[in-house]
Amino acid sequence: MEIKLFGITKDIVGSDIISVPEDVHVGNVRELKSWLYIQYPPLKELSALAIAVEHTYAVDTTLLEKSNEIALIPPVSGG
Amino acid sequence: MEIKLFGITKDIVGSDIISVPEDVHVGNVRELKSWLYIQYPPLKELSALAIAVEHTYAVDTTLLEKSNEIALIPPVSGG
Amino acid sequence: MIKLVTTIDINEAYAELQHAEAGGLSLFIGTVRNHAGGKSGVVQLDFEGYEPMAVKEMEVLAAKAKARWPIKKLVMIHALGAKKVGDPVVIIGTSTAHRKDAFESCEFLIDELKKSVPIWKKEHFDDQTVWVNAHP
Amino acid sequence: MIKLVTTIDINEAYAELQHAEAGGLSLFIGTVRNHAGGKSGVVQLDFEGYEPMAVKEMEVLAAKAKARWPIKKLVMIHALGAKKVGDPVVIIGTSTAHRKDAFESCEFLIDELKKSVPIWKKEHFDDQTVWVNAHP
Repeated sequence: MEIKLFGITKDIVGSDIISVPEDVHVGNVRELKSWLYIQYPPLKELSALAIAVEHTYAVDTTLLEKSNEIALIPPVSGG
Repeated sequence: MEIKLFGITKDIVGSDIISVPEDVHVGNVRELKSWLYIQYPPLKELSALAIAVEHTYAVDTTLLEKSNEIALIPPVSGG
Repeated sequence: MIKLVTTIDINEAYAELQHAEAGGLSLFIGTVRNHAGGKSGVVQLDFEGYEPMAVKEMEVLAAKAKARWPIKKLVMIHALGAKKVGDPVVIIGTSTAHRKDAFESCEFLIDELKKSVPIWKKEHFDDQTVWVNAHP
Repeated sequence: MIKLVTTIDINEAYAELQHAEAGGLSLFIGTVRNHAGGKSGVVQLDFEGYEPMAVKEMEVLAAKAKARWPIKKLVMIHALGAKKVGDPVVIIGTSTAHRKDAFESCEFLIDELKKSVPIWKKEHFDDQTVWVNAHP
Protein backbone atom coordinates (compact mmCIF):
# COMPACT_ATOMS: atom_id res chain seq x y z
CA MET A 1 0.00 0.00 0.00
CA GLU A 2 1.38 3.40 -0.97
CA ILE A 3 0.51 6.75 0.57
CA LYS A 4 1.05 9.98 -1.36
CA LEU A 5 2.38 12.92 0.64
CA PHE A 6 1.92 16.66 0.19
CA GLY A 7 2.96 19.91 1.85
CA ILE A 8 4.46 19.59 5.30
CA THR A 9 3.92 15.80 5.45
CA LYS A 10 6.48 15.47 2.69
CA ASP A 11 8.98 17.43 4.80
CA ILE A 12 8.20 15.38 7.92
CA VAL A 13 8.66 12.02 6.19
CA GLY A 14 11.49 13.20 3.94
CA SER A 15 9.86 11.69 0.83
CA ASP A 16 6.76 12.18 -1.28
CA ILE A 17 5.54 8.65 -0.68
CA ILE A 18 5.21 6.17 2.19
CA SER A 19 5.17 2.46 1.38
CA VAL A 20 3.29 0.54 4.06
CA PRO A 21 5.12 -2.80 4.49
CA GLU A 22 3.29 -5.92 3.31
CA ASP A 23 3.13 -7.39 6.82
CA VAL A 24 1.38 -4.34 8.31
CA HIS A 25 -2.38 -4.68 8.25
CA VAL A 26 -4.28 -1.40 7.93
CA GLY A 27 -7.86 -2.22 7.01
CA ASN A 28 -9.37 1.21 7.46
CA VAL A 29 -8.43 4.87 7.86
CA ARG A 30 -8.33 4.74 11.68
CA GLU A 31 -5.81 1.90 11.59
CA LEU A 32 -3.70 3.66 9.00
CA LYS A 33 -3.57 6.85 11.07
CA SER A 34 -2.59 4.93 14.19
CA TRP A 35 0.25 3.25 12.35
CA LEU A 36 1.41 6.56 10.81
CA TYR A 37 1.46 8.36 14.16
CA ILE A 38 3.72 5.63 15.58
CA GLN A 39 6.05 5.71 12.60
CA TYR A 40 6.15 9.53 12.24
CA PRO A 41 5.34 11.19 15.60
CA PRO A 42 5.63 14.78 14.22
CA LEU A 43 2.42 14.11 12.27
CA LYS A 44 0.61 14.32 15.63
CA GLU A 45 1.66 17.95 15.98
CA LEU A 46 -0.21 19.10 12.90
CA SER A 47 -3.41 21.16 13.30
CA ALA A 48 -5.28 18.39 11.49
CA LEU A 49 -4.57 15.45 9.23
CA ALA A 50 -7.07 13.99 6.78
CA ILE A 51 -6.81 10.95 4.56
CA ALA A 52 -8.05 10.96 0.98
CA VAL A 53 -9.07 7.74 -0.73
CA GLU A 54 -9.61 7.86 -4.48
CA HIS A 55 -9.45 11.71 -4.42
CA THR A 56 -12.19 12.01 -1.80
CA TYR A 57 -11.98 12.85 1.90
CA ALA A 58 -12.30 9.63 3.86
CA VAL A 59 -13.64 9.06 7.37
CA ASP A 60 -12.10 6.86 10.11
CA THR A 61 -14.21 3.87 9.10
CA THR A 62 -13.49 4.07 5.37
CA LEU A 63 -12.09 0.72 4.27
CA LEU A 64 -8.74 0.61 2.50
CA GLU A 65 -7.79 -1.65 -0.39
CA LYS A 66 -4.23 -2.11 -1.53
CA SER A 67 -5.18 -0.86 -4.97
CA ASN A 68 -6.67 2.45 -3.67
CA GLU A 69 -5.02 5.79 -4.32
CA ILE A 70 -4.44 7.01 -0.78
CA ALA A 71 -3.00 10.38 0.27
CA LEU A 72 -2.26 12.35 3.44
CA ILE A 73 -3.96 15.76 3.47
CA PRO A 74 -2.39 18.13 6.00
CA PRO A 75 -4.26 21.43 6.69
CA VAL A 76 -4.92 23.08 3.34
CA SER A 77 -3.91 26.68 2.65
CA GLY A 78 -4.90 27.52 -0.91
CA GLY A 79 -6.59 30.73 -2.05
CA MET B 1 -32.91 80.55 -13.68
CA GLU B 2 -32.12 77.54 -15.81
CA ILE B 3 -32.86 73.90 -15.01
CA LYS B 4 -30.85 71.10 -16.63
CA LEU B 5 -32.84 68.05 -17.70
CA PHE B 6 -31.83 64.40 -17.97
CA GLY B 7 -33.37 61.07 -18.93
CA ILE B 8 -37.13 61.00 -19.16
CA THR B 9 -37.54 64.63 -18.02
CA LYS B 10 -35.87 65.67 -21.26
CA ASP B 11 -38.46 63.68 -23.22
CA ILE B 12 -41.35 65.12 -21.18
CA VAL B 13 -40.23 68.72 -21.63
CA GLY B 14 -38.99 68.24 -25.19
CA SER B 15 -35.71 70.03 -24.43
CA ASP B 16 -32.62 69.56 -22.29
CA ILE B 17 -33.20 72.78 -20.41
CA ILE B 18 -36.04 74.74 -18.80
CA SER B 19 -35.70 78.51 -18.46
CA VAL B 20 -37.76 79.75 -15.54
CA PRO B 21 -39.19 83.14 -16.60
CA GLU B 22 -37.83 86.22 -14.80
CA ASP B 23 -41.24 87.06 -13.30
CA VAL B 24 -41.69 83.66 -11.65
CA HIS B 25 -40.38 83.60 -8.10
CA VAL B 26 -39.05 80.23 -6.94
CA GLY B 27 -37.08 80.81 -3.76
CA ASN B 28 -36.57 77.18 -2.74
CA VAL B 29 -36.83 73.64 -4.04
CA ARG B 30 -40.43 73.16 -2.90
CA GLU B 31 -41.56 76.23 -4.84
CA LEU B 32 -39.65 75.15 -7.92
CA LYS B 33 -41.25 71.69 -7.86
CA SER B 34 -44.75 73.19 -7.48
CA TRP B 35 -44.18 75.45 -10.47
CA LEU B 36 -42.73 72.57 -12.55
CA TYR B 37 -45.68 70.26 -11.80
CA ILE B 38 -48.08 72.97 -13.03
CA GLN B 39 -46.10 73.61 -16.20
CA TYR B 40 -45.35 69.94 -16.97
CA PRO B 41 -48.01 67.67 -15.39
CA PRO B 42 -46.42 64.39 -16.66
CA LEU B 43 -43.59 65.03 -14.18
CA LYS B 44 -46.08 64.10 -11.43
CA GLU B 45 -46.37 60.60 -12.86
CA LEU B 46 -42.70 59.76 -12.28
CA SER B 47 -41.74 57.34 -9.48
CA ALA B 48 -39.76 60.15 -7.88
CA LEU B 49 -38.21 63.47 -8.82
CA ALA B 50 -35.25 65.01 -7.06
CA ILE B 51 -33.59 68.37 -7.53
CA ALA B 52 -29.82 68.79 -7.53
CA VAL B 53 -28.26 72.10 -6.63
CA GLU B 54 -24.56 72.50 -7.34
CA HIS B 55 -24.23 68.76 -8.07
CA THR B 56 -25.71 67.77 -4.71
CA TYR B 57 -29.13 66.36 -3.85
CA ALA B 58 -31.25 69.19 -2.43
CA VAL B 59 -34.15 69.04 0.05
CA ASP B 60 -37.46 70.90 -0.19
CA THR B 61 -36.16 73.79 1.90
CA THR B 62 -32.89 74.27 0.01
CA LEU B 63 -32.73 77.90 -1.14
CA LEU B 64 -32.21 78.64 -4.82
CA GLU B 65 -30.10 81.42 -6.29
CA LYS B 66 -30.31 82.42 -9.90
CA SER B 67 -26.62 81.63 -10.30
CA ASN B 68 -26.95 78.04 -9.01
CA GLU B 69 -26.52 75.04 -11.27
CA ILE B 70 -29.88 73.34 -10.88
CA ALA B 71 -30.96 70.01 -12.39
CA LEU B 72 -33.94 67.66 -12.36
CA ILE B 73 -32.98 64.14 -11.29
CA PRO B 74 -35.61 61.57 -12.31
CA PRO B 75 -35.24 58.02 -10.86
CA VAL B 76 -31.71 56.86 -11.57
CA SER B 77 -30.99 53.56 -13.29
CA GLY B 78 -27.24 53.19 -13.65
CA GLY B 79 -25.24 50.07 -12.93
CA MET C 1 -10.01 55.58 -9.56
CA ILE C 2 -13.47 57.04 -10.15
CA LYS C 3 -14.56 57.96 -13.64
CA LEU C 4 -17.05 57.83 -16.49
CA VAL C 5 -15.86 56.26 -19.72
CA THR C 6 -17.02 55.18 -23.15
CA THR C 7 -15.62 51.66 -22.84
CA ILE C 8 -14.88 49.68 -19.67
CA ASP C 9 -11.34 48.30 -19.47
CA ILE C 10 -11.17 45.47 -16.94
CA ASN C 11 -7.39 45.25 -17.05
CA GLU C 12 -7.06 48.91 -16.16
CA ALA C 13 -9.35 48.36 -13.16
CA TYR C 14 -7.41 45.28 -12.06
CA ALA C 15 -4.06 47.06 -12.38
CA GLU C 16 -5.37 49.95 -10.28
CA LEU C 17 -6.47 47.59 -7.50
CA GLN C 18 -3.02 46.08 -7.00
CA HIS C 19 -1.55 46.77 -3.58
CA ALA C 20 1.25 44.88 -1.81
CA GLU C 21 -0.79 44.71 1.43
CA ALA C 22 -3.99 43.51 -0.26
CA GLY C 23 -4.69 39.79 -0.17
CA GLY C 24 -8.19 39.95 -1.59
CA LEU C 25 -9.79 41.83 -4.39
CA SER C 26 -13.49 41.86 -5.17
CA LEU C 27 -14.68 43.01 -8.58
CA PHE C 28 -18.27 43.47 -9.66
CA ILE C 29 -18.99 43.87 -13.35
CA GLY C 30 -22.48 44.81 -14.47
CA THR C 31 -23.34 43.83 -18.02
CA VAL C 32 -26.31 44.39 -20.33
CA ARG C 33 -28.84 41.58 -20.05
CA ASN C 34 -31.05 40.49 -22.94
CA HIS C 35 -34.17 40.75 -20.80
CA ALA C 36 -35.42 43.35 -18.34
CA GLY C 37 -38.52 43.77 -16.20
CA GLY C 38 -39.84 40.41 -17.30
CA LYS C 39 -39.69 41.48 -20.93
CA SER C 40 -37.22 39.93 -23.35
CA GLY C 41 -35.76 41.39 -26.50
CA VAL C 42 -33.46 44.17 -25.25
CA VAL C 43 -31.46 45.05 -28.33
CA GLN C 44 -29.54 48.06 -27.05
CA LEU C 45 -29.17 50.35 -24.07
CA ASP C 46 -28.20 53.98 -23.86
CA PHE C 47 -26.62 55.33 -20.71
CA GLU C 48 -26.83 59.03 -20.03
CA GLY C 49 -25.17 60.72 -17.06
CA TYR C 50 -25.15 64.07 -15.34
CA GLU C 51 -21.40 63.81 -15.49
CA PRO C 52 -20.00 66.21 -12.86
CA MET C 53 -22.65 65.20 -10.34
CA ALA C 54 -22.24 61.49 -11.09
CA VAL C 55 -18.50 61.69 -10.37
CA LYS C 56 -19.14 63.73 -7.22
CA GLU C 57 -21.71 61.20 -5.97
CA MET C 58 -19.34 58.29 -6.65
CA GLU C 59 -16.65 60.13 -4.66
CA VAL C 60 -19.09 60.54 -1.76
CA LEU C 61 -19.86 56.80 -1.83
CA ALA C 62 -16.15 55.95 -1.98
CA ALA C 63 -15.52 58.12 1.08
CA LYS C 64 -18.35 56.37 2.95
CA ALA C 65 -16.95 52.94 2.05
CA LYS C 66 -13.43 53.93 3.10
CA ALA C 67 -14.76 55.12 6.45
CA ARG C 68 -16.38 51.73 7.03
CA TRP C 69 -13.89 49.19 5.64
CA PRO C 70 -10.05 49.17 5.55
CA ILE C 71 -9.86 49.58 1.78
CA LYS C 72 -6.44 49.68 0.16
CA LYS C 73 -7.60 50.56 -3.37
CA LEU C 74 -10.97 51.34 -4.90
CA VAL C 75 -12.31 51.54 -8.45
CA MET C 76 -15.69 52.83 -9.66
CA ILE C 77 -16.02 53.13 -13.41
CA HIS C 78 -19.30 53.57 -15.28
CA ALA C 79 -19.74 53.56 -19.04
CA LEU C 80 -21.97 56.05 -20.85
CA GLY C 81 -23.38 55.89 -24.36
CA ALA C 82 -24.79 53.06 -26.44
CA LYS C 83 -24.24 49.48 -25.23
CA LYS C 84 -25.13 46.05 -26.62
CA VAL C 85 -26.16 42.86 -24.79
CA GLY C 86 -23.11 41.49 -22.98
CA ASP C 87 -21.20 44.77 -22.84
CA PRO C 88 -19.83 45.73 -19.42
CA VAL C 89 -21.45 48.96 -18.21
CA VAL C 90 -20.09 49.31 -14.71
CA ILE C 91 -17.10 47.97 -12.81
CA ILE C 92 -16.67 48.29 -9.07
CA GLY C 93 -13.62 46.96 -7.28
CA THR C 94 -12.04 47.05 -3.86
CA SER C 95 -8.86 45.48 -2.54
CA THR C 96 -8.34 44.78 1.15
CA ALA C 97 -6.08 42.72 3.39
CA HIS C 98 -8.93 40.31 4.16
CA ARG C 99 -11.48 39.12 1.66
CA LYS C 100 -14.66 39.67 3.68
CA ASP C 101 -14.00 43.42 3.67
CA ALA C 102 -13.51 43.35 -0.10
CA PHE C 103 -16.82 41.55 -0.74
CA GLU C 104 -18.79 43.74 1.65
CA SER C 105 -17.41 47.05 0.44
CA CYS C 106 -17.77 46.12 -3.23
CA GLU C 107 -21.41 45.10 -2.74
CA PHE C 108 -22.10 48.28 -0.75
CA LEU C 109 -20.68 50.44 -3.55
CA ILE C 110 -22.70 48.87 -6.37
CA ASP C 111 -25.89 48.88 -4.25
CA GLU C 112 -25.45 52.58 -3.43
CA LEU C 113 -24.40 53.51 -6.96
CA LYS C 114 -27.66 52.11 -8.24
CA LYS C 115 -29.60 54.18 -5.73
CA SER C 116 -28.04 57.58 -6.04
CA VAL C 117 -25.59 58.15 -8.88
CA PRO C 118 -27.31 60.26 -11.57
CA ILE C 119 -27.04 57.92 -14.54
CA TRP C 120 -30.03 56.86 -16.60
CA LYS C 121 -30.57 53.80 -18.72
CA LYS C 122 -32.86 53.74 -21.74
CA GLU C 123 -33.76 50.27 -22.94
CA HIS C 124 -34.44 49.71 -26.61
CA PHE C 125 -36.68 46.72 -27.23
CA ASP C 126 -37.70 45.49 -30.64
CA ASP C 127 -40.93 47.46 -30.35
CA GLN C 128 -40.42 50.34 -27.88
CA THR C 129 -37.95 52.31 -25.77
CA VAL C 130 -38.20 52.71 -22.00
CA TRP C 131 -36.37 54.88 -19.45
CA VAL C 132 -35.78 52.30 -16.72
CA ASN C 133 -37.34 53.00 -13.27
CA ALA C 134 -38.94 56.25 -14.44
CA HIS C 135 -42.51 55.22 -13.73
CA PRO C 136 -44.00 53.20 -10.85
CA MET D 1 -14.30 26.46 -16.05
CA ILE D 2 -12.40 24.74 -13.26
CA LYS D 3 -8.67 24.26 -13.50
CA LEU D 4 -5.18 24.55 -12.09
CA VAL D 5 -2.74 26.73 -13.99
CA THR D 6 0.73 28.19 -13.82
CA THR D 7 -0.42 31.76 -14.48
CA ILE D 8 -3.85 33.29 -13.82
CA ASP D 9 -5.41 35.01 -16.84
CA ILE D 10 -8.13 37.42 -15.76
CA ASN D 11 -9.35 38.06 -19.29
CA GLU D 12 -9.88 34.37 -19.89
CA ALA D 13 -11.98 34.19 -16.70
CA TYR D 14 -13.99 37.25 -17.66
CA ALA D 15 -14.65 35.93 -21.17
CA GLU D 16 -15.83 32.61 -19.73
CA LEU D 17 -18.32 34.37 -17.43
CA GLN D 18 -20.14 36.16 -20.27
CA HIS D 19 -23.76 35.11 -20.64
CA ALA D 20 -26.57 36.98 -22.37
CA GLU D 21 -28.92 36.44 -19.42
CA ALA D 22 -26.38 37.51 -16.80
CA GLY D 23 -26.62 41.07 -15.51
CA GLY D 24 -24.09 40.75 -12.72
CA LEU D 25 -20.72 39.16 -12.43
CA SER D 26 -18.73 38.84 -9.22
CA LEU D 27 -15.02 38.12 -9.39
CA PHE D 28 -12.73 37.43 -6.48
CA ILE D 29 -9.00 37.54 -7.05
CA GLY D 30 -6.66 36.43 -4.30
CA THR D 31 -3.15 37.83 -4.49
CA VAL D 32 0.06 37.31 -2.57
CA ARG D 33 0.36 39.75 0.34
CA ASN D 34 3.69 41.02 1.64
CA HIS D 35 2.77 40.06 5.19
CA ALA D 36 1.19 36.99 6.74
CA GLY D 37 0.30 35.88 10.25
CA GLY D 38 1.40 39.20 11.68
CA LYS D 39 4.86 38.77 10.18
CA SER D 40 6.10 40.95 7.34
CA GLY D 41 8.72 40.16 4.75
CA VAL D 42 7.07 37.50 2.59
CA VAL D 43 9.36 37.33 -0.42
CA GLN D 44 7.81 34.40 -2.29
CA LEU D 45 5.18 31.72 -2.02
CA ASP D 46 5.05 28.24 -3.44
CA PHE D 47 1.73 26.57 -4.11
CA GLU D 48 1.57 22.82 -4.28
CA GLY D 49 -1.58 20.90 -5.15
CA TYR D 50 -2.82 17.32 -5.15
CA GLU D 51 -3.99 18.02 -8.66
CA PRO D 52 -6.66 15.43 -9.50
CA MET D 53 -8.23 15.72 -6.05
CA ALA D 54 -8.07 19.54 -6.08
CA VAL D 55 -9.98 19.64 -9.37
CA LYS D 56 -12.49 17.10 -8.08
CA GLU D 57 -13.07 19.07 -4.88
CA MET D 58 -13.56 22.30 -6.85
CA GLU D 59 -16.11 20.48 -9.00
CA VAL D 60 -17.95 19.36 -5.87
CA LEU D 61 -18.03 22.95 -4.57
CA ALA D 62 -19.25 24.23 -7.95
CA ALA D 63 -22.08 21.69 -7.89
CA LYS D 64 -23.06 22.80 -4.38
CA ALA D 65 -23.07 26.46 -5.42
CA LYS D 66 -25.13 25.72 -8.53
CA ALA D 67 -27.69 23.88 -6.40
CA ARG D 68 -28.04 26.92 -4.16
CA TRP D 69 -27.88 29.92 -6.54
CA PRO D 70 -29.08 30.37 -10.15
CA ILE D 71 -25.59 30.60 -11.60
CA LYS D 72 -25.24 31.13 -15.34
CA LYS D 73 -21.46 30.70 -15.52
CA LEU D 74 -18.80 29.79 -13.00
CA VAL D 75 -15.00 30.00 -12.92
CA MET D 76 -12.57 28.55 -10.36
CA ILE D 77 -8.92 28.79 -11.30
CA HIS D 78 -6.01 28.30 -8.91
CA ALA D 79 -2.36 28.83 -9.71
CA LEU D 80 0.36 26.43 -8.61
CA GLY D 81 4.09 26.98 -8.42
CA ALA D 82 6.21 29.93 -7.30
CA LYS D 83 4.48 33.31 -6.86
CA LYS D 84 5.72 36.79 -5.95
CA VAL D 85 4.02 39.53 -3.90
CA GLY D 86 1.12 40.93 -5.94
CA ASP D 87 0.71 37.91 -8.19
CA PRO D 88 -2.84 36.58 -8.51
CA VAL D 89 -3.06 33.04 -7.11
CA VAL D 90 -6.76 32.30 -7.32
CA ILE D 91 -9.69 33.66 -9.28
CA ILE D 92 -13.30 32.79 -8.53
CA GLY D 93 -16.15 34.17 -10.60
CA THR D 94 -19.88 33.71 -10.98
CA SER D 95 -22.37 35.40 -13.27
CA THR D 96 -26.07 35.56 -12.46
CA ALA D 97 -29.15 37.48 -13.53
CA HIS D 98 -29.17 39.41 -10.23
CA ARG D 99 -26.09 40.68 -8.49
CA LYS D 100 -26.83 39.47 -4.95
CA ASP D 101 -26.64 35.87 -6.16
CA ALA D 102 -23.29 36.59 -7.81
CA PHE D 103 -21.77 38.09 -4.64
CA GLU D 104 -23.08 35.34 -2.37
CA SER D 105 -22.06 32.43 -4.58
CA CYS D 106 -18.62 33.89 -5.27
CA GLU D 107 -17.94 34.41 -1.57
CA PHE D 108 -19.22 30.90 -0.78
CA LEU D 109 -16.85 29.38 -3.35
CA ILE D 110 -13.70 31.12 -2.11
CA ASP D 111 -14.60 30.43 1.54
CA GLU D 112 -15.10 26.74 0.81
CA LEU D 113 -12.08 26.48 -1.47
CA LYS D 114 -9.90 27.69 1.40
CA LYS D 115 -11.37 25.03 3.69
CA SER D 116 -11.25 21.91 1.59
CA VAL D 117 -9.36 22.09 -1.71
CA PRO D 118 -6.03 20.24 -1.31
CA ILE D 119 -3.61 23.03 -2.14
CA TRP D 120 -0.78 24.07 0.16
CA LYS D 121 1.03 27.34 0.46
CA LYS D 122 4.63 27.62 1.63
CA GLU D 123 5.68 31.12 2.63
CA HIS D 124 9.26 32.15 2.18
CA PHE D 125 10.28 34.94 4.53
CA ASP D 126 13.69 36.58 4.59
CA ASP D 127 14.74 34.21 7.38
CA GLN D 128 12.56 31.06 7.24
CA THR D 129 9.96 29.08 5.30
CA VAL D 130 6.57 28.05 6.69
CA TRP D 131 3.81 25.74 5.46
CA VAL D 132 0.77 27.91 6.20
CA ASN D 133 -1.84 26.51 8.66
CA ALA D 134 0.15 23.33 9.25
CA HIS D 135 0.59 23.83 12.98
CA PRO D 136 -1.80 25.19 15.64
